[in-house]
Amino acid sequence: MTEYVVLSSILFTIGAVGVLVRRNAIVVFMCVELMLNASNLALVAFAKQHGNLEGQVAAFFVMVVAAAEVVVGLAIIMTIFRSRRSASVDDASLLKF
Amino acid sequence: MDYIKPTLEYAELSPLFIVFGVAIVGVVVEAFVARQRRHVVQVALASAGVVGALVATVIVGINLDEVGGGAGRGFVGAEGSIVVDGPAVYLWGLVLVAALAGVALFSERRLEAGVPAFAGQAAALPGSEGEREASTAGLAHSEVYPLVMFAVGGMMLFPASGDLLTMFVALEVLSLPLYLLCGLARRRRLLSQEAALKYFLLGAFSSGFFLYGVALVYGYAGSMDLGAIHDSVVAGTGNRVLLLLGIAMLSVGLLFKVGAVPFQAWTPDVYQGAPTAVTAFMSAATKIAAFGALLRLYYVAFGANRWDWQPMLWVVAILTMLLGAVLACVQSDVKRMLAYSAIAHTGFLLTGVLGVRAATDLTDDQVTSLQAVLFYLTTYGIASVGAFAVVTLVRDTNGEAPSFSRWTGLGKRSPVVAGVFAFFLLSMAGIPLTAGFIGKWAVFTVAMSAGAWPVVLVAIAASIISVYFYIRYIRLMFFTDPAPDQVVATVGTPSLFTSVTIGLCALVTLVLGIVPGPVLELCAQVGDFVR
Amino acid sequence: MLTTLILVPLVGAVLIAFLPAASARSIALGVAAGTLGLGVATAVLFDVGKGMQLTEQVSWIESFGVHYALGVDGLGLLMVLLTVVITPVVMLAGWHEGDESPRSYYAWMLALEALSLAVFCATDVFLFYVVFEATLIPAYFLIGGFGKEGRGAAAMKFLMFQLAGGLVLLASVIGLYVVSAQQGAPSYLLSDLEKLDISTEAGRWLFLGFFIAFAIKAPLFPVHTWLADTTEKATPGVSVMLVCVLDKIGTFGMLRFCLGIFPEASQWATPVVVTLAVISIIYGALVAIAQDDVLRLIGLTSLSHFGFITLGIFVFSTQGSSGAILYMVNHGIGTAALFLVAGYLIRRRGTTLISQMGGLEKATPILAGMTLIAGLATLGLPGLSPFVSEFLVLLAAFDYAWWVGIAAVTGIVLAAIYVLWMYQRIFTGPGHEPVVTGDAHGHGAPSGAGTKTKTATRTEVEVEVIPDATPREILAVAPLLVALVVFGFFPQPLLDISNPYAENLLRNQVGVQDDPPQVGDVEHSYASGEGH
Amino acid sequence: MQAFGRDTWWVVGLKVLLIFLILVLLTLFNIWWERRVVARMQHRIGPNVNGPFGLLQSLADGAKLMFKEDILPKAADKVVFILAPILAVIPAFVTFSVIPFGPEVNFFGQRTPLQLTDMPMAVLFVMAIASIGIYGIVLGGWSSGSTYSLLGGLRSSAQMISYEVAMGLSLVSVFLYAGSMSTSEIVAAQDDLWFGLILIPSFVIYTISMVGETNRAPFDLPEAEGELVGGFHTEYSSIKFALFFLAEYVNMATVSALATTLFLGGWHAPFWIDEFWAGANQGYWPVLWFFGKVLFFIFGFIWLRGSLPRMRYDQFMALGWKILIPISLVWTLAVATLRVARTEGWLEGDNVPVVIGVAAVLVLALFFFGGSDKAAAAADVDAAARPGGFPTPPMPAGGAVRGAAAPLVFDSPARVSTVAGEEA
Amino acid sequence: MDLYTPVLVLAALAAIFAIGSIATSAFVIGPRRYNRAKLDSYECGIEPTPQPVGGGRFPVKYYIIAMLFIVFDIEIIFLYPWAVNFDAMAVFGLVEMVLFVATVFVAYAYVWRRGGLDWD
Repeated sequence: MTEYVVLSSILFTIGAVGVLVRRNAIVVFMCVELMLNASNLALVAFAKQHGNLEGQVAAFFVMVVAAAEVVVGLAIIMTIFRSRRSASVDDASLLKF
Repeated sequence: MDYIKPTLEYAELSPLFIVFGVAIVGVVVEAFVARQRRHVVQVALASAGVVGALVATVIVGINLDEVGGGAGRGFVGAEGSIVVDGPAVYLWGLVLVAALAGVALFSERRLEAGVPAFAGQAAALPGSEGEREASTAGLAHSEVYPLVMFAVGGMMLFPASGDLLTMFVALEVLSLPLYLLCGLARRRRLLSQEAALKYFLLGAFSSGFFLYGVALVYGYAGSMDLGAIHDSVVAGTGNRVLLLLGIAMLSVGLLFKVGAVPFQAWTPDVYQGAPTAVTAFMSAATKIAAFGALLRLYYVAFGANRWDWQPMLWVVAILTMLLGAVLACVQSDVKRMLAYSAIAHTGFLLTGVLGVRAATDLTDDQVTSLQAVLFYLTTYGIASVGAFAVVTLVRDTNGEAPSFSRWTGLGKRSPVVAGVFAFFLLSMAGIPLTAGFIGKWAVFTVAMSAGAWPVVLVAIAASIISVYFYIRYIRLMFFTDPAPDQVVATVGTPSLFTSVTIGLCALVTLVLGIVPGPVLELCAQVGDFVR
Repeated sequence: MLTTLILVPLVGAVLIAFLPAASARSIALGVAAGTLGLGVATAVLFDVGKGMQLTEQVSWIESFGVHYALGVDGLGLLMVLLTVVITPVVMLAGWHEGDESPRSYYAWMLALEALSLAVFCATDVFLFYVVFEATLIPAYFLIGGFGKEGRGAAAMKFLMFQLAGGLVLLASVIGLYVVSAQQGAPSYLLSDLEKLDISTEAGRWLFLGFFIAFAIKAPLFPVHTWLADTTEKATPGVSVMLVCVLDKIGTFGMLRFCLGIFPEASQWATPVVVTLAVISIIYGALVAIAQDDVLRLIGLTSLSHFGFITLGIFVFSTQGSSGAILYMVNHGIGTAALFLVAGYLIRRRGTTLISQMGGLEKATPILAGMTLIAGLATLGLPGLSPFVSEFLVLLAAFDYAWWVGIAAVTGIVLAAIYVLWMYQRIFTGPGHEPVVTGDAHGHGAPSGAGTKTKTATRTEVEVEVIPDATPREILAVAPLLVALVVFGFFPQPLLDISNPYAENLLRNQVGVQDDPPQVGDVEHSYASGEGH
Repeated sequence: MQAFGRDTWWVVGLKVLLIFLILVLLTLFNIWWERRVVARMQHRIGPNVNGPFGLLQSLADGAKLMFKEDILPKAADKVVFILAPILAVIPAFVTFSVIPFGPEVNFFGQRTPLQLTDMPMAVLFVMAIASIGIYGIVLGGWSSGSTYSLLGGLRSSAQMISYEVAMGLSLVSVFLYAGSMSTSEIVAAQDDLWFGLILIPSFVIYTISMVGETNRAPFDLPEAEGELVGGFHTEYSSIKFALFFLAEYVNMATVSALATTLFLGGWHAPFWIDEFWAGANQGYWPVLWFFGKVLFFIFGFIWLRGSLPRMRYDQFMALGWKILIPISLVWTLAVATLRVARTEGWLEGDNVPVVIGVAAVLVLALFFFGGSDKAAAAADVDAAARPGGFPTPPMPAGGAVRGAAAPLVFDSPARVSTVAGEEA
Repeated sequence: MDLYTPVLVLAALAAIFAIGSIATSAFVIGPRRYNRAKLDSYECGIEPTPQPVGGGRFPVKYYIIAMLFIVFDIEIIFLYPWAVNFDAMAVFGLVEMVLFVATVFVAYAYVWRRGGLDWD
């Protein structure tokens, strides 16, 4: 079991780091999805470990949520992209302190 | 396979059903009603739905029966995934009130000369031909009403969720529509889109953390049910590392939603970029919902190992208050200022959350932390809705004029609006005879009773600082005369809904400041969370 | 009774806010007069020598154990009387102060009066705190809305100081809640809190909170800096309300709460407090001497006076306390008179700078006379009421420690200097042209103008130009002056009101046993010409 | 189910090998058969040189392709370009691992089902793997670095996912009846009545969407020579091209086998033969029935190709999204309702009229729903909310019949008017 | 033996076949006579239009189709277990699924009306 958890944590870390270091909104977004899927892996692994289905059901719902997030996220990023001709989060800098 | 038929308490969950139902009907309306009539239909539908849900909530709240020897009222429904208890119902009421105000503000069409404050066609490029056509045709996205209803549904589900999965789903259901709403401003579209992007990316990021926290806690407890988690925490079985990491990650998700340091970065940008009506709605409603969930999570699931997370909250609360207050002093944009003050208020609320104590070392007629936080949420929510609503009125040639200099001498030009705004600011500053004062009083009291006096002292320091930037605006509006060549904003004439909203907010703030007794009693009556 | 007393001006304020501006002043005067009447009635209903009276008590917020509880004792009554007297006088005297926007001016004035009355009547700490903070709002708008250039900043400074104090107080009040909650049902009633037994540790912390707040309110040495600026920028009338009514809340609070609830802690803190008091006395006086702005000067004199009052309070003798209470009244009357008269002069000269005035004696004998009386009162000339209180405080001070007494006396000497010198600079000596034939107060007085006209030789004509006090002005200030003289010779009635309170306070709370001061002591001092 | 996962290693190895061989041979045979049948339909003869009846023709073609030059266009993304055909082939084969060829038989002394393996969600597994195959096509099209390939790949992926939805929805009612998603159990559930007979709509929808899923005529838009040359494999040559070809035909076989399994009773003997000959469903006979049914479907494919013109892309998408999906959704719910009605006994006696009434109302409502849709869709052409779209002339009243087809019917005034309307 | 091992074996066989055949034809038996024209991408003989890096951008239309596909695929994902378990849930299951499908249908109708399904 632990291997899966470790793997999921690694994936999660990759995703988190990716969000922090990558600049392209789409890539950042994909990293977020990676985090979600890492969580899914952990959920399923724990479900197996505890021998109940909650984790797997959760994974289902997470997929749904992830899908919804994809839709919304792509929509937003596309709009920005079309109005900026660039998907870099660095260019999104009108709002500053 | 042995299979138990699940059951749903349709009657008790009716508020949720009404809200979601109205949202879906709203989508149908979008699909099949002619464009000219959509706006009216949607407004009517949404407000009717909210009011209906409010009525249902009240009925449900009245009929809640006591459990655990009067410790709490309510029950765990929907196969354990939704908890309908006192606090939940109270928060439903709050969210719905905020939603009502939100719908009222959304429906504003008079300030923009007949069109709402939402983009004519979000997909058209800013400054492009398509956009011009859309705005000349008087188009507007009336989808905002279904969206806001979905968000409201999520916000009601969030604090009422009985297991982590429901909580996560609710979190997303409330977030996603907000992301979109933020991007729909008619004016300053690039700002608005950018706000949406930032909100979305950071929000998704934090929800990823939340989810992983869910996974870890599930790994620790072997169940997502908050009650079960509490039991296994008490039992102390399982791998504590998982538990602690899980708590930390869940906290990341929730603290992001409430906009606490160090996850506050999105707040000012989003508050500034989003259409002000949306800002008004979400500044109040999101905080209410998120704090409801925060309280449930910490009190119900992790109440037993308070000592693990309380130190963390101490630090977070202190940082939040100080940073919010200090940065608010240097803002030159009223929406940003309000955003940072919102951060500071988050800190104060967290101070109240810190005040949680075991029921044993609590004499019965004492203020409980839950009560204090609920009351504070009430007062802050109303004041903030009102304040942002006023911001929508102050305009110059190109739409709203949130920049500091524009507000110079507003008190001379339109004393009433300026006075109301000043009143809201005073309430946020916690000056006596306003609701904000009682709220501050309550949270400070519980925190100090719980022995968190250092936090309270910092909180008081923060309030002194925050008084400064609130008063700064009052002084600007009343005692400063604009330079002869200076461009200043004027107050547009709002529609009836908007003005009524503002008026009611002001009235409630005043009344709660003078006779807070009843509401405080209500907050006490709702009792504790039900496991 | 007390509720009506508070409500009348409050309702008046609301009315004015909504009625046409033209009628504002008259309504305000009427309301203020009515309040005065009610105040007198209160005094009549009050029977001397009994404790808290005319009490009202309604439960307000159960969950905090907060009540809406009112009541007056000797101290409270005197303060109430002071307030109800001063307010109409100020309105009468500062006739044109609110001309810019009469409605807000008079509305805020009445609101201020109402809230101050509430403060003096409150017998529930929470209620006290609420109104205590609430007074700041009208005060802020009065300072920031009227007066001369830079008032905005001054108002800001004032508010920040006060709120800082207020929030520190908040901490202590919450602390009180915690303590009382630990000992059963939480309650904020003064009567309950006095019975509370607070651990030394906690007591001292809470006391600190209260004391700092009150020290800021009644400016005491380190935290007085807002005072001078405020009084300088604000109109004389507003300054009167601030210094003579609002600031009394500080000393009032020290008596009622610091001594009342934390006697042990108060005694523990005495040395420091007394030192601060002494410093304020001397420092205030010295700085006052150096001032050229008359309003600023008067403001700083009050710093010195508040030093006296605090001193009287914290030497823990009935003499001292009673003297201090008396002092609060007298200082109220005297300083008010001084401010208002100064206001008249400023309106005439169009400047607040002493160096711009001078030689007014011949032109305005009546004004000169009034100034003289008020000034002499301020420096505590025997035969004027402040002397009595000052003297009592001095006696108490000498009993406490000789060096304190000496310091206090020095303060009086300095007082003599600044009063007389001011009088001399304003009324005697060469005069100057009127810089502005003043209409609206304040906004004139370009500071450069003074230096420009300094060398101008005085001519009869110009001095003739300056009119003497109008009947209205005389009518306004007269009562104060009369009171100064009357109470100077017959202080007994005041003492009768203040003594029982002081005795009771010291005996029951602090546990000091001594006999209250009688007029006898003072007579004796007249005979032996002791003092000055 | 418990029969599976207990084979010894050599049995598994043998089964794997057999499936592989069967698929390859089946492909070769199908190609030959298709060419023959189409030729016959077009009054030609078709391949008849190599081997008896030209049976070895496709083998020869394969061999020829092996010896052709293997070109890597320089615009191509090398790695992906090579990876794509592999990615297309593997899933095609793998999907067959859960197809039941027959019952438990004596397999060289071992009792084992004629099926490589099975799992509780076998059908889901099939669809999952099949959709991996789509990657092969998309990546192939994208990596070629040619506009034709790109568009072809996009098109094929778009149409595959569009029809995968319809396909998936049509399967729901099958699971509803079978109460399981394991292929063997579904087959077992059909031994008295084939789902193809009781769930005709599902069957029809599945058959349509399986044609779309495999990019076969009349839905072979990805390789519409007229517009896209070779579609996604324009740039592919030699064996890579052959692999794509192989994958396509294997997919054909797969979807046919799945159709057989889900709707035509799998390996059960057709026409109730087993009623009078019990042996028909034992031993290796079922394999015969199974392949008979599969080949029937394959023939269907060929027949369609031989007889139907290619659809226009928008019609094709409209068919998928606006007709198949709603119908299958409604049908699914209807099936569920009926099933509940039977178990709950709503259909007894006096309830029947009520039920019929409700059904009628529902149908009518649905009718109006759809009607309002079309009317509005026509009215909504101004469509403010149509991002990125560019204006297109409205469809002529004659629907698909336009342009060159119209003059054929000038005797009918109505048509003439529509034509005029079109030119206007 | 696990249920999935045979699948892997089959996959491995297929992979070996595919890779092997590619390798043989490319490096062993296939001729290699390159020239520039051969390596150009085929555009009916005209000079190939230069490709933007990464294959350029896809029309928005495809994104919409992809999103719709996601939505409906998710729906299917929920329909399958429901169908398998249907008999156990009976009426409750039916009601819930009707609600669910109706919800999805609303979104579907919205997309339809907004031209999301028209391929222009």
